[in-house]
Amino acid sequence: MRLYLSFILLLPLLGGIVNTVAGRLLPRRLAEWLACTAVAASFGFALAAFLSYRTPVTVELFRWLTAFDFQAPVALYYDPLAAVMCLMVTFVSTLIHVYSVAYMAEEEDYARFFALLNLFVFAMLTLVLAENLPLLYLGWEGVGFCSYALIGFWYRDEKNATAGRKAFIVTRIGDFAFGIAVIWLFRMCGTISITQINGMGTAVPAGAITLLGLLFLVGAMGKSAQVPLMVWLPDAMAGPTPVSALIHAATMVTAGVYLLARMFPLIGSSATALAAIAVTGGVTAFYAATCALAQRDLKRALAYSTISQIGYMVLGVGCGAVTAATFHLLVHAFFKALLFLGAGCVIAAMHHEQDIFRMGGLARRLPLTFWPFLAGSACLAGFPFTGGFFSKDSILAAAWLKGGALYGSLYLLGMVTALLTAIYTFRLVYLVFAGPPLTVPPPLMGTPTPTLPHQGGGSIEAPRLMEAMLIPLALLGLCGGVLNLPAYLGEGWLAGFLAPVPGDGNMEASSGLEMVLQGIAGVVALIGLAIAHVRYSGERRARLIEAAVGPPSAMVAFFQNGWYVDALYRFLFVRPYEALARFFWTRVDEGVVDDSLDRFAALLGATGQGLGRWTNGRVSVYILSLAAGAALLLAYLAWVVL
Amino acid sequence: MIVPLAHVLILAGIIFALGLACVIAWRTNVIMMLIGIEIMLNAAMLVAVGGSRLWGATDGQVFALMIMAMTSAEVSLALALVVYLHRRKKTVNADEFDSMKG
Amino acid sequence: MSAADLWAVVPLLILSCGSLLILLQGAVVPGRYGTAIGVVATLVATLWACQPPVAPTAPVLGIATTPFARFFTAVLALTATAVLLLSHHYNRHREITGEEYPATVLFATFGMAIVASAVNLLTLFLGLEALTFAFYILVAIDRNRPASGEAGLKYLLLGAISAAFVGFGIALIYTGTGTLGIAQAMQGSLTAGNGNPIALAGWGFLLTGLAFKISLVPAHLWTPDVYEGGPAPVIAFLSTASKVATIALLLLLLPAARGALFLHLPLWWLALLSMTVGNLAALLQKNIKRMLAYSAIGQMGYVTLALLSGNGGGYEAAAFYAVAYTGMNLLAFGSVASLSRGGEVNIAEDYRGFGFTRPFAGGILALAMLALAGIPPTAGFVGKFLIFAAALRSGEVSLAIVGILSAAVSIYFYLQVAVNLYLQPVETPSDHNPASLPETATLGLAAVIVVFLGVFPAPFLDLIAGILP
Amino acid sequence: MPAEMLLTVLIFLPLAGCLLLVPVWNRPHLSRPLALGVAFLELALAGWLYAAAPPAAPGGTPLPGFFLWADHPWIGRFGIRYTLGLDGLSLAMVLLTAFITAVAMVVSWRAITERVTLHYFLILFMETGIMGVFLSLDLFLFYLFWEVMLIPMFLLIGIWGHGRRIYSAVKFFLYTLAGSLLMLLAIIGLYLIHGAASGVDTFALPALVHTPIAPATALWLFAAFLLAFAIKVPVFPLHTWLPDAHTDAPTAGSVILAALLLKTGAYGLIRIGIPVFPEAARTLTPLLYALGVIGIVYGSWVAFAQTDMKRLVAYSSVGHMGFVVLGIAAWTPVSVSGSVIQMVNHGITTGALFALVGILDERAHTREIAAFGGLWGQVPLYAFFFFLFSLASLGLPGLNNFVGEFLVLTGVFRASPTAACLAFTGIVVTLVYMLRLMQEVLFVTERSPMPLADLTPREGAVLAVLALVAITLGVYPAPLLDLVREPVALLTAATGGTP
Amino acid sequence: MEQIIFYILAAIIVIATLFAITERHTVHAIVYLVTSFFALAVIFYLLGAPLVAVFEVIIYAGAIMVLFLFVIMMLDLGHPEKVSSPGWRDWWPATLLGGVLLAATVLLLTVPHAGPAGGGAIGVRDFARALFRQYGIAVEVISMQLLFALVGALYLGRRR
Repeated sequence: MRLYLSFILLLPLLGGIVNTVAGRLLPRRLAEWLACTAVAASFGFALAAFLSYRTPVTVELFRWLTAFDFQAPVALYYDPLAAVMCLMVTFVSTLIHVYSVAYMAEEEDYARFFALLNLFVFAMLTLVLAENLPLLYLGWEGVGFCSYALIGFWYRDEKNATAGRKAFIVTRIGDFAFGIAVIWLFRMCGTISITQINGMGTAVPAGAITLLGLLFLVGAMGKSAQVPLMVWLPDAMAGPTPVSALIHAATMVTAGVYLLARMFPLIGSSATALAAIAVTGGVTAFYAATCALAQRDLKRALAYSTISQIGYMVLGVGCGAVTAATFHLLVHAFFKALLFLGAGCVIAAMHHEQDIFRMGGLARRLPLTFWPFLAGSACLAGFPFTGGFFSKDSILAAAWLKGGALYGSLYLLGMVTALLTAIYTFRLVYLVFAGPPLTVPPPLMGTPTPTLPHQGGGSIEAPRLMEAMLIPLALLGLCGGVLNLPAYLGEGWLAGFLAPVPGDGNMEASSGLEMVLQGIAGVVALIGLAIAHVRYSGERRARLIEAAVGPPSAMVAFFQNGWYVDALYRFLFVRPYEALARFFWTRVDEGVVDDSLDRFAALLGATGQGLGRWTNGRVSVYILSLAAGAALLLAYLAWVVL
Repeated sequence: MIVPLAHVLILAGIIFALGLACVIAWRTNVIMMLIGIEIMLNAAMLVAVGGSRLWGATDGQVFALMIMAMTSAEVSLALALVVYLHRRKKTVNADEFDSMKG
Repeated sequence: MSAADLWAVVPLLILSCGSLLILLQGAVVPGRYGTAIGVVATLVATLWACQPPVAPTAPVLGIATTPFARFFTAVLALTATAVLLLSHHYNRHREITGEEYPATVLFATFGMAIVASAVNLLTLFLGLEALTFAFYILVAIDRNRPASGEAGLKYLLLGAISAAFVGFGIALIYTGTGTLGIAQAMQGSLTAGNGNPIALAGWGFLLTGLAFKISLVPAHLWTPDVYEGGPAPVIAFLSTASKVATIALLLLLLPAARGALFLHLPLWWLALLSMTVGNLAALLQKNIKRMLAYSAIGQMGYVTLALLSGNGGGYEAAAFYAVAYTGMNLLAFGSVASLSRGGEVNIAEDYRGFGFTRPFAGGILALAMLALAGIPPTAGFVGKFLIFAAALRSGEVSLAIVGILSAAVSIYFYLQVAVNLYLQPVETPSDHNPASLPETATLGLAAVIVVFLGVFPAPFLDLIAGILP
Repeated sequence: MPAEMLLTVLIFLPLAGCLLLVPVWNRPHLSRPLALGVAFLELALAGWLYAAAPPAAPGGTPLPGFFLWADHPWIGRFGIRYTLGLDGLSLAMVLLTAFITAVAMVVSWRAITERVTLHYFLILFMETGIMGVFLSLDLFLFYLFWEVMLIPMFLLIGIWGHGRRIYSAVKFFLYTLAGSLLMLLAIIGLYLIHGAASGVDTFALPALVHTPIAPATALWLFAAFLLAFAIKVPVFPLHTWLPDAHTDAPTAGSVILAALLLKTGAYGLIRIGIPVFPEAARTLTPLLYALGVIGIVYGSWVAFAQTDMKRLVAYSSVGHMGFVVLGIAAWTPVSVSGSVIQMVNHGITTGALFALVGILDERAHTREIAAFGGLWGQVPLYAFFFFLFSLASLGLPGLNNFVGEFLVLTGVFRASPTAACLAFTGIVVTLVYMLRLMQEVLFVTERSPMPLADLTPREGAVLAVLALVAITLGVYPAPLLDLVREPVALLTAATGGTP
Repeated sequence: MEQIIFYILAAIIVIATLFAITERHTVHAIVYLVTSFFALAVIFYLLGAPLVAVFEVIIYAGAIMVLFLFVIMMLDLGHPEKVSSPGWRDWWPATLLGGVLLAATVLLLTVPHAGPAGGGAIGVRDFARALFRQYGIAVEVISMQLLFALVGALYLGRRR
């Protein structure tokens, strides 16, 4: 097991290092091959580890941070949660690596891309496998860094670099809370080993648990783009599409959920913390769904959808349904990766056009992309018997089961969101794939785009290699439900496998209730499809596209801009920060601190010159001064004696 | 003692103060300043002699004599310097020698 | 007067006879061997003073060859040697020929040696006046620069007034105590209960006069003018030896009056004012000699602080500092003399790039500045350390703090010289007329001493502890 | 050679190297390699000492925790001794010093064209001073070295600096010296108090540690020590000499200043300040916390507004050293270990960043951030290293700075959660300005008007070594942590620090 | 009798000195001063120091004052209108400082304290013995100083 785990981590790391150091010097094929092989082999080892898994193991590789009682070795912990995450991460990564070979075929800086991608996989796996919180933090920050570097991969465009920067900063605000939680735990528990901490849940005071839960939640907010720290994810779409698929859909963004699931045995005992988590998840799910409704950019729409779906997962954790959340995490990883990769195919085929209002009729021209995309959409929308259906439903069921006004309203919110999800998903499908191919390009608002690449006989096709990668994902997404079938359909494998995770909510709904709930969910999804069909098919679609030329209505603009949260933050935080930085520098640092010194020095100098003027060259003054001194001295002596 | 020592000393103090006042006031004339210094030194001599008388010891008188000798040396050099400078600047005003200051 | 007595006064005889010899040979072969004779005489006097006396000494004719006296005689005579060596080339360039110069230097040294050896106030007074008198001549000796004469006049006028003060003071002390013997007079004047008011008044006058000699505020005003006007080697002598002699004088007087409370406050104020005024006024000085003058005022403030803290080892500190200060100021004015051989170079800007074009003299000047600023490993640092240690030991905390702060301020102007030497663009072309051999040797030796005292002060400190009364 | 001679050799080898330079004063092609050779020799000696250091100091020695020491009388009348000692803490600093000095020499290999020998002379001279500070156990000796190291730095900034170099050099010198002069008074005061209490006049640190001092007096003395050390560190609001000095110093000067001189302040606080005055330190701990936090947040915040790269890195130093101060203030074993690690790491990272900025300045003759852009495409190798060290600077786990910062925060949290939480914001504000720097310099479009050459093999090699060290310390800091473990344990235990 | 003479002489000294220092004409001032010195010499005599009294007359009133006169004549300073004399602005600080100094001194000097009642007069023999036995070096110093006064004056007086 030690060997497996080491290699799972080591291979992507090695791949990353080799590509970093020597990638430029290697032949292109070799570099690509190296990156893909490293991840694929890592997947192989993950599989091997999974197959040979018997009981949770801890493997200590070497000492890392060791100072007195603070011991944070590089130690790995392999348990069911880690196992499924490992499998998912390595599997999706492998597919996306291969996909990237085709997608980045024209990119010259391939070495950097694959190095970062490999490093990302390494960091993600470290996060997943970490036995102690600092190591988890290492992976956590590592993925953040890779995300930053990959979002800004096309660094020449300022927009991309800024987006990367924003992502890094916003997620680090979450890390700030996470970090505090870590050191606080060390203070209370005297250890930062996750297993040990989880084992001493009762020893920690309840108030502290609540606070810790909130801190972890804030950490998760940052990484998983939850309200209010969600602003970075839509912008992160500036990165290459495989990056969006891997990092910003399948793996990294779910790290927050993973963290909460990991620490659930500790924080699960605080109802307040759970409620906060649930509310965050529910609100985020709803918020992002509304935003997704209005997006014009294909990838941004998917990004909002990702935020929304992670909201579900967080809601799941908040409802105590860690298994359900994990389940949704896995399934979502598959179908969202699928959707992004499909979108990547579309974008590649459209020669980097991302505005859905300027697409159409691609179903016939890109059939190999269309069908997997449709499958992914079905999952996303929660069509009955797709993977997404089961996973999302188990979360909603958990919310329902939790009961009470809060969770009840969260259930309702989840349902509404599910409806919205179905609507925006099929809005995308209709706008992108249905209808006739656009002939007259409506000028995009404000931005002149003179020619459309896919006109004039431009080939519209995606590389086969890329499309090939969609199929396994589509299959997994559609059939993901079998991983954890509801009780009435058989034994839930995942629930059984994850059962050793302590503290999981073990509320078993009766089959009947569960069937009812799933029926409602299925109906809601179908209603959503119907609405989408009514709004976005045929004539209405064409009219909508025409209407999109003009400025959007206030409502649409509101949603399109993510409720203007970005603007709000810029006004509240960014601007004051920049202004204060200048203020501190010029007014405080140079103006007060430094200037007061200079002034003091000048004062001393002036005093000195004044004293120098005493020596005015006239002997009489000198004598006077001496005599005055003598007079004073004698007067003093006389005074003393008398 | 013919008079109380204090009276001798007060007389010396007055002479000294007059000498000092002379030095301070006569900044326009180096020669008068030197005269003031001579007056001050005379006061010192008076004290020494008075002390000598008080203690019945010779030291004070020797001291007075030495002051006198020293003064004569000093005065001769001082006057030489005055002459030397007068040759250059045509003045004995002490305050006019202020080319260096600050 | 026995042979042993004669033996003991030999250094004084050497100095006085050397001086006369110079005058005499000047009459025969003008301006040839003056410096040589002077150097030989001072060196021999130094060596003689260094060797222990053949017999236990009793006061002879008003002087005593105590270890204290021999130590200071050696230091002062050696300083005179250095000054003679330093001034040789300087004077030649200034047309200060003639035998007056070396003879007067020897005479001054003679006066200083008298001060250091004195056992009674009269000898002390005369020695002090003799050395001051010699400096009247020396300061005014450069007849090519009007400033020299003017400086001489200023020094003379104030010197004469201070002589009157000192004389009046000593006379009063004598009247109060009935003796001119230093030890008895001091005990009679200061330690006897509420003191002897007459002697106390005498101390008031005496202190005023001495404040002038070591340029303490408010009797300091002559210093910048005289330093600026006088020839650099003379000022090197004036700023070192005359101060050392005066400090030696105070070291003779004050320890004998241990526990004198009346002088505490006056000395306190003198120290305070000198440290602050001197260092502040030097801050923006453009003229390096004036700057050094103000710096000397500040430095003497430190010495006063040491004298004030006699109970805590301040006298040793003062003695050490006096010697260290001699070394440092010799370096400073010696290098100034060396650098301004071709004409007075006083303005700070004139020193630009000298660190590179005149590496030796420039380096020496920089070293002197560091030492004066009290930066280790130089004698200046050890000296300051001793002084502040003594001050704190005797409870002068506030004065020590003021002193250390003023020392911090003083670093600026010392540094300014280094800035001009090394950091400013080189404006003058490289000078292919390096320092002369005597200069090099003297400055080099002084530099070695200054650094050596900074690194291995222990033997020297032991020596000083042994000689103090 | 007796073992104790090793320490003396360690200190004075560079000085001997200075003397060796004199005969080849006007032949830079000889003096340069000669100086570098001496630096390497010193590095080898330090490395050998590390290799030869026993895992635990021998017990039952007069100086617990020290594996090497030398002790000779020096100025007997005042009980001043020439006492040197090497423990893990010193060794860590000695290694850093030897390493960074060599790096500084290589980095400025071609940058200095005038008065080359003097430049190397001064660097070696300074090395002696810094080594002395890290090895002295006699406060008098410590002070001596403390001041000796100022002069060469003053000249380095003043002679080869840029911009307002004279102003900066003078400011640096005055500022640091003014602080240390008060420390001199405090040293003397401590010596006198100890002498009065025990009857033994000594400046020996191990003896002075146990001096009983009246609380009020201790507070004043500690304040004086603190002032000197805080100026050197530097701690807000005593930091303003630093941006000027760093910005105007030549590359080697900036590297040494940031990597070594700042460390002496923190080292003094760890070695002297707090052990000697534990009570006073405890009284002032809230102040130290506040200043540490302000240093972190404020320094980073101001760094964000900078337009000059060197200035930005200089302000980043203020931020990073804030962590060191914080760790020392908390005085828990973990936090102090963290501070020491952070000192080393800051030395490596900021040293490298200054070297990088210096290399850029050498080519483009400007350090304005606005003058550059898109260096990633232009000079990939350079950009890579810049990127790497920026990441290290912003505290990316897996790189060196993270280790120290995290340990500091962990340790501080035990003593003061509030301070730790406030300091944790530092990781965000640090990120903000570093990302800005990286983005504006490395990314976006190419703005620099002139073609820039990528790193030469020499520069590449030295940066690669630095990078290797940075990564090694980030991934496997255990040897370093082990090295400082025992001294930190002894120091904190002696003053009753909370475990 | 001696007492009365003393006070009379004291009055003469003070008045003469006062005239001397306030006299605009330098030559007149010298004359006043000589008067004062003569009176002082008598006081010296009264105080049992005949030798000092004699020297006071010979050296001070004689040689030194004549030297002054000589220089005044040489520099042609005998015209008060040529040299500005101190005005009120010069006198008040002088008076003030002199007054304070005097007041303080007098206060100190008149504090009663234990001291000898007064010794007898000193003979010339005693004087000479003390001079050459106890203060032999002092004589040497003074002689050297006088020599250098000569040297200095010659040096400064030498025309180039």
